[in-house]
Amino acid sequence: MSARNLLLGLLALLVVAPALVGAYPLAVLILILHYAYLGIAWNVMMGFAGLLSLGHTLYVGLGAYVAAALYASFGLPALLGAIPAAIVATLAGLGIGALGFRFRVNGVYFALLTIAFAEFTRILFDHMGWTGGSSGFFLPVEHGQVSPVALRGPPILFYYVALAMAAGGFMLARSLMRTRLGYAWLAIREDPDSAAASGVDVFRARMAAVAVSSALTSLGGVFYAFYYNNMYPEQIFSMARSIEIILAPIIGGLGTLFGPVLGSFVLTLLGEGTTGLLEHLGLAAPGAKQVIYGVALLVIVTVQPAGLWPWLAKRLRIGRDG
Amino acid sequence: MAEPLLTASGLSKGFRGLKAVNGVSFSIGSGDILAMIGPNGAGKTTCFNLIAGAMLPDAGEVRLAGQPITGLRADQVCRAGIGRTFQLVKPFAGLSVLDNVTVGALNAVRHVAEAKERARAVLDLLDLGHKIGEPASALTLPDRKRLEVARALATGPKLLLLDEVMAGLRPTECDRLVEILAGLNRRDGLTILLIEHVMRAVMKLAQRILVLHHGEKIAEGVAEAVVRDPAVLDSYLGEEAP
Amino acid sequence: MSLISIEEVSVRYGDAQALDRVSLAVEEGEIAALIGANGAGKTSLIRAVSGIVPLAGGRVVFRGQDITGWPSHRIADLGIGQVAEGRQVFPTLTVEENLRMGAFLPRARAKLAPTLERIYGLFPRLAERRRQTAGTLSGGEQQMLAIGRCLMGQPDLIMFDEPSLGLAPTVVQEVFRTIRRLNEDGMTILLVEQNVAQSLRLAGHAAVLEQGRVTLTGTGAGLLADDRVRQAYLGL
Amino acid sequence: MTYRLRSSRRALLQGAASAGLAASLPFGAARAQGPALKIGVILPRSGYLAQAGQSCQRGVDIAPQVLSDLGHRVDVVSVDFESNVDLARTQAEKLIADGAQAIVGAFDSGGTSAIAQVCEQKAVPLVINVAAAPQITEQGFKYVFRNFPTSVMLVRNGLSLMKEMFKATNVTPKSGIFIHANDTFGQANRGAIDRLFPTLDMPFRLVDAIAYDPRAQDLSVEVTKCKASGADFVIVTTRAGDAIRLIREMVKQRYEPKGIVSPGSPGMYDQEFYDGLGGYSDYTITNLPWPNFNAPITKRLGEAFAKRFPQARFGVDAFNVGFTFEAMLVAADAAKRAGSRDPRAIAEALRSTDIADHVMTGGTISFDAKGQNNNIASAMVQNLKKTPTVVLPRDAAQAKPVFPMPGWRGRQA
Amino acid sequence: MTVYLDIVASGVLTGLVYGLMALGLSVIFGVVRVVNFAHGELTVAAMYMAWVLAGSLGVDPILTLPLIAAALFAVGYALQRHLVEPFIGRPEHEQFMLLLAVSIIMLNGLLLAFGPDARHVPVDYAYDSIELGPMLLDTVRVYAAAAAVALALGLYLFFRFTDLGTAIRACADNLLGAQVVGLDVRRLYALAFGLGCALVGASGTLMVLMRDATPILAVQLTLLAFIVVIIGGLGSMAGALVGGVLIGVSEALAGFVLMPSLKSLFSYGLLILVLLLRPEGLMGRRA
Repeated sequence: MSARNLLLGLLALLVVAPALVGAYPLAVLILILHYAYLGIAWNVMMGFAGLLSLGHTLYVGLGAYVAAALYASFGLPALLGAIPAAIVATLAGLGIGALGFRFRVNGVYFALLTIAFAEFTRILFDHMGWTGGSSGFFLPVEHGQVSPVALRGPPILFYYVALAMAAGGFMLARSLMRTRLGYAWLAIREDPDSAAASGVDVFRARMAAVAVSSALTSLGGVFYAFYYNNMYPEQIFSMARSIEIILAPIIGGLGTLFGPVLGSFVLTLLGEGTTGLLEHLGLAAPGAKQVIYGVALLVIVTVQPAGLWPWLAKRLRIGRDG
Repeated sequence: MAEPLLTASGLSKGFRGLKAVNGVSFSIGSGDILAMIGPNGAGKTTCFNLIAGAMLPDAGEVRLAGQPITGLRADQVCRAGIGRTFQLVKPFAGLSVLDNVTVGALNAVRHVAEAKERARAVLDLLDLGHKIGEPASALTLPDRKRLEVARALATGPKLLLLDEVMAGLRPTECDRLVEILAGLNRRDGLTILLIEHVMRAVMKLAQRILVLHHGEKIAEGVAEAVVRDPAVLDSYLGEEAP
Repeated sequence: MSLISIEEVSVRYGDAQALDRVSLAVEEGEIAALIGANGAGKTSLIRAVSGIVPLAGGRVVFRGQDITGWPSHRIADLGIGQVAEGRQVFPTLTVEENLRMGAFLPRARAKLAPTLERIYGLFPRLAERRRQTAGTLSGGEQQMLAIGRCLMGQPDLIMFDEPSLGLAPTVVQEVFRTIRRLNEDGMTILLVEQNVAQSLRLAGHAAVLEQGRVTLTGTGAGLLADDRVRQAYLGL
Repeated sequence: MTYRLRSSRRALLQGAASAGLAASLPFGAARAQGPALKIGVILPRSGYLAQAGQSCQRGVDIAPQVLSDLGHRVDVVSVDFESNVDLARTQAEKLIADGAQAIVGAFDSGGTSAIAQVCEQKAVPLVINVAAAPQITEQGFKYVFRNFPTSVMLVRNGLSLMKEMFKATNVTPKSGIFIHANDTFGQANRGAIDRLFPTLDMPFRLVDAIAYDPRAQDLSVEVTKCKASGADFVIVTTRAGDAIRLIREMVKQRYEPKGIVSPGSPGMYDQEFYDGLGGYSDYTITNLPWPNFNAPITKRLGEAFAKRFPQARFGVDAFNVGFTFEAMLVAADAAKRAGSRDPRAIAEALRSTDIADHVMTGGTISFDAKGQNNNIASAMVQNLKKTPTVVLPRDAAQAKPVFPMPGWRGRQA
Repeated sequence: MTVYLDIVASGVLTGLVYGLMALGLSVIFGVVRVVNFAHGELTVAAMYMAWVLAGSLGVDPILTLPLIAAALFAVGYALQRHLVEPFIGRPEHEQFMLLLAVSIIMLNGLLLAFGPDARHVPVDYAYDSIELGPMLLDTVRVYAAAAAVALALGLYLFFRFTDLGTAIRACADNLLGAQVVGLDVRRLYALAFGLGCALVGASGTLMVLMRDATPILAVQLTLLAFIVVIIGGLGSMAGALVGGVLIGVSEALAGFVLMPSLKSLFSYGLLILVLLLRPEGLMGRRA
């Protein structure tokens, strides 16, 4: 099987899915696609350029708040609001990147820097009056309005938007991998010194990775804002959410294109499945699901640290393109 | 006489009090091959790092074709026309052999497709053409050494810095690499500066030899003369001075 | 019977072969030298013998006991000491703490105090600097410390890995004098060096290591006169 | 302590069992007529809101029996959203997909708002049990009904009850300080206080307002700040854990204001508060809607509660249990009047809700155009002998208000 | 003015307990070079142990401290030996994922076992204060801080004057050097991990006097420990205490002078500044 056929088959299946499944599975699918998209966006930084960010909710939150505020205040449709949202998030990312890279903050320290900025921003938003502070920001609900441009409408609309974002993100990541920049990223990930010796401007390539990743992530935030219609700093900027974003690509396979998608499917289905199973068994005690989640993660990290996709790809005989 | 391609003057670098390189000056004419020899810890690799922009010299200056390159970053030095290999090989382990060299080739050409073509050609030249699909991590040490040379070569350098690329190669492999490098030098006028312990390669390739000992230049000249220099023998073989 | 005999030892790092069926024996009381260029596999051999890197093949026998696959701390406790390449002192520990660590082994603990005095006698510079951290010592002093620390472990065999590396010529002379003195006091020594002439002059037996294989063996004096050695090192 | 651990776990198991029991009840066993209304209940039974969520769940567990006595047949499916808004949304989707005809929930404003989106899209009515953020009924939903005061209503009633108390006891503080958790509810209260305080002609000065991180485990600086302000009256908005820490710090720092009053926040009437503070919990005051214990329906609810949860105190859980029960009652009542199990029809019927006999004090339950019930009254509830006791208004009072409160000295934990 | 004295004193006392907790993280990182992301979960586990022991035996947590420290030592030793050891030398993100998995399992295991409610350990002196001149000091905090200082001092003496302590430092200093002299590095690593966890156990026991035990506290404590050790210097023992006091005092002052809810904004601000300007921390060594 080739990667292209697998991709087209999956895409076709997802396109017709709403006709086949009910409302609840559709909601789960939206969640899967949303996290797959965020995973793809995060993977650009970690998987491609080797930069571990544990504060990606910063960009989700900024994107969500900017687009939502512009819509609530000026009626700017989501599609247009996404542009300033991405700009703000990108600037934030570039700021953190510039500071981190110029001051040579590497590895775990860089990861902590990203957490620090995300937490810093969360507390700032908790105190920002015009976005509702910690009491949250709410979007008005219009009835009967169906507009893909304004991101208003029934779940099926959001489903296709999420699908388009995941597919678009996938294609973008795939084509970026085949550019000069993509090669520069991979080189830096593997060995920054060798990359520099081969003529790669490490600083600029890293900044480009942060820019692309933060811009893409912020669009996920825009989607979040309009899908849920409400956001709280505590929740949208939370550290737990950052962790949730990175689980799918790591479990699926860092630096691979399919990894985040596969990881998101596996994790979400595992999560929903165990919730259902435990409820069925009458064991739905708080925490039980997450313990299983943690054990799954532990098993994958110890047994298959490169992730599920490289393992699966080998079995399906799919080449590097995945 | 034409201006030398590379001029290093008064290069110095210390680490925590230890003078690794101390006032070293030399130059390489365009199209020349210069070998840098000396015992372990003599400061050869530090010299390379100073030239290639991996480290900043405490004092001294490096010029490439008359232009000062001191203080440039490693990638800027590479773009200025100096390709290098690392003594402890640093391939992009997770990438394929072809992709490793493509990264280097992208320094010379704009488009990825062209770069891949170029990388293939370079890999063929270094007898790695049959391994382009393998991940670099699966290569043997001699193959990794050649991969490093290929990657540096693919950047399209005017000057190639080779840091002990012959170590670990079998005599026949060593001769083959010498042949390839000599060919590049002859045909394309590639200038080469090499650090090397394998004397059979040094004597075949280098027109001139420069000897470092304790961070200082102790001899420089035509290969045959240098290896008979008593100071060199002393430093190198550890003979006591006569 | 040899004190230690290294039989057909191979070492691999991933796919790379660092040592290929190397055999070498050191007799009790002698200095054996192993010479070779950078990357020839000298350090790999020492680390393989001391259990720091695993063997891919072959075996190591010490005093008739097969110690292949033993963990490094048990091998050290058997009496195989080493002075590693680059000294490997503990930079934030004081000189005395460094020395005490050499005697952490069960075999050495009881004799800690007298040995410490003996080493301070051997290297008065260390006695002067016993409260100083090792990171502040000069290269030569660190080498003395490394040797002293090794002696604290009451070894029967000391493996020296490039003890002359990066040292000033006068210090190099001192190191070689120390090695000779230790040997004269009865210590068995395996010396791994690039400093060909000095090593061969000291050594009873010697071998040349090239690309992970032993290519020449003989007496020290024999090899010193051997044109092939000169060729390998100077292309003469 | 160990006992409480066991009891909460048992409550969970019983909750699960009761849901199953209700579902499997044979048709003829119920007194009510027609097919059962399928109500989906979403509560934060775990996570940081678990205390309150489990308290509400006790109301859910006894509701089917009590409603059945009233002639309503309901079939309850309960789910936990783990205090996680994302999960609230998917759980709502799941409940509706499984055939829930009305949704009840969700104690927390964030979760409630997320559920409201789903209900709106699916045209299934949501009856809110507890959630005060004003925005929820300002977003333009048509399927959302709130039988709970907004924070503005809570604070307005709370402040006027304070005035009433000053009058009744003839003691008026000179200056007050407001200290609140910086979360959704805390900020909503802050907004309401900022807006209402100047307009209500309060007899004391508000010298400062202090916000603290709701996750903060250490409130010593906060109390030092209160003490340093010189205020002799403290208004608080808390949750259970921080209320305990706040009082504990006041005792340690020997800060003794005339009164500690919450204008409608949880915390100071939770069982956890009494367990954690013992005697120090007494005399603190919460102004909030409270059950009318004289109403027959409240009595019946209390009996069912005592039977089902012999170890818990109805007097403590009454607020959460009362509002949760009422939300289910409102849904069942609408379904009965609609004569249909169609969610749209139920929503239509909800708009004309008019229930006079209910649990909480205040007028009849009815909803305005935005789906808000504006007829909910507040009572002043003071902790006396570790029991929440209504002290105002006078007609509902079980005891007289104690103000100023006695000092800390001589009390026991 | 006395109010500032009170604030600073309270900050110092709290900071010392923070410091002790962070010390555990620092010891593990300093020796094993693994960042223990399950730090907060271990601390909370210790808090629950103290709560259970106090409830069943009715003993003051300070008295059960050695028991809990020993239990966590065993946990840490086993954790290093069986889970972490194979990950030494693997990429940072893999180590991170491993410990993240451990933390998820532990956090939710605690939730399963103890439920989400906050558990308080009642002690006789819970409501007492000590008058010291014009200052009013919280008795609980004074005891906890004193215990923290005593433990830190004990740790210092252990590392400075015992051969085992020196050997652990030697491993941290130069791993190859340690192997060369024949130290049993794997055992020493496990000892160091166990020791770090024992400190976590001790600090958790003291923490339960000041904080109620609840699973969600874990994430906060992990982040807090990170802030403290990064500011003080990851791997530096004095740095952990200094960082703890610094954070304790600056949070108290920021809370008093500005707004309590902004407290952690200052901690994170401080963290960012230190990461940028002195990434090795105030007391750390330059790499």
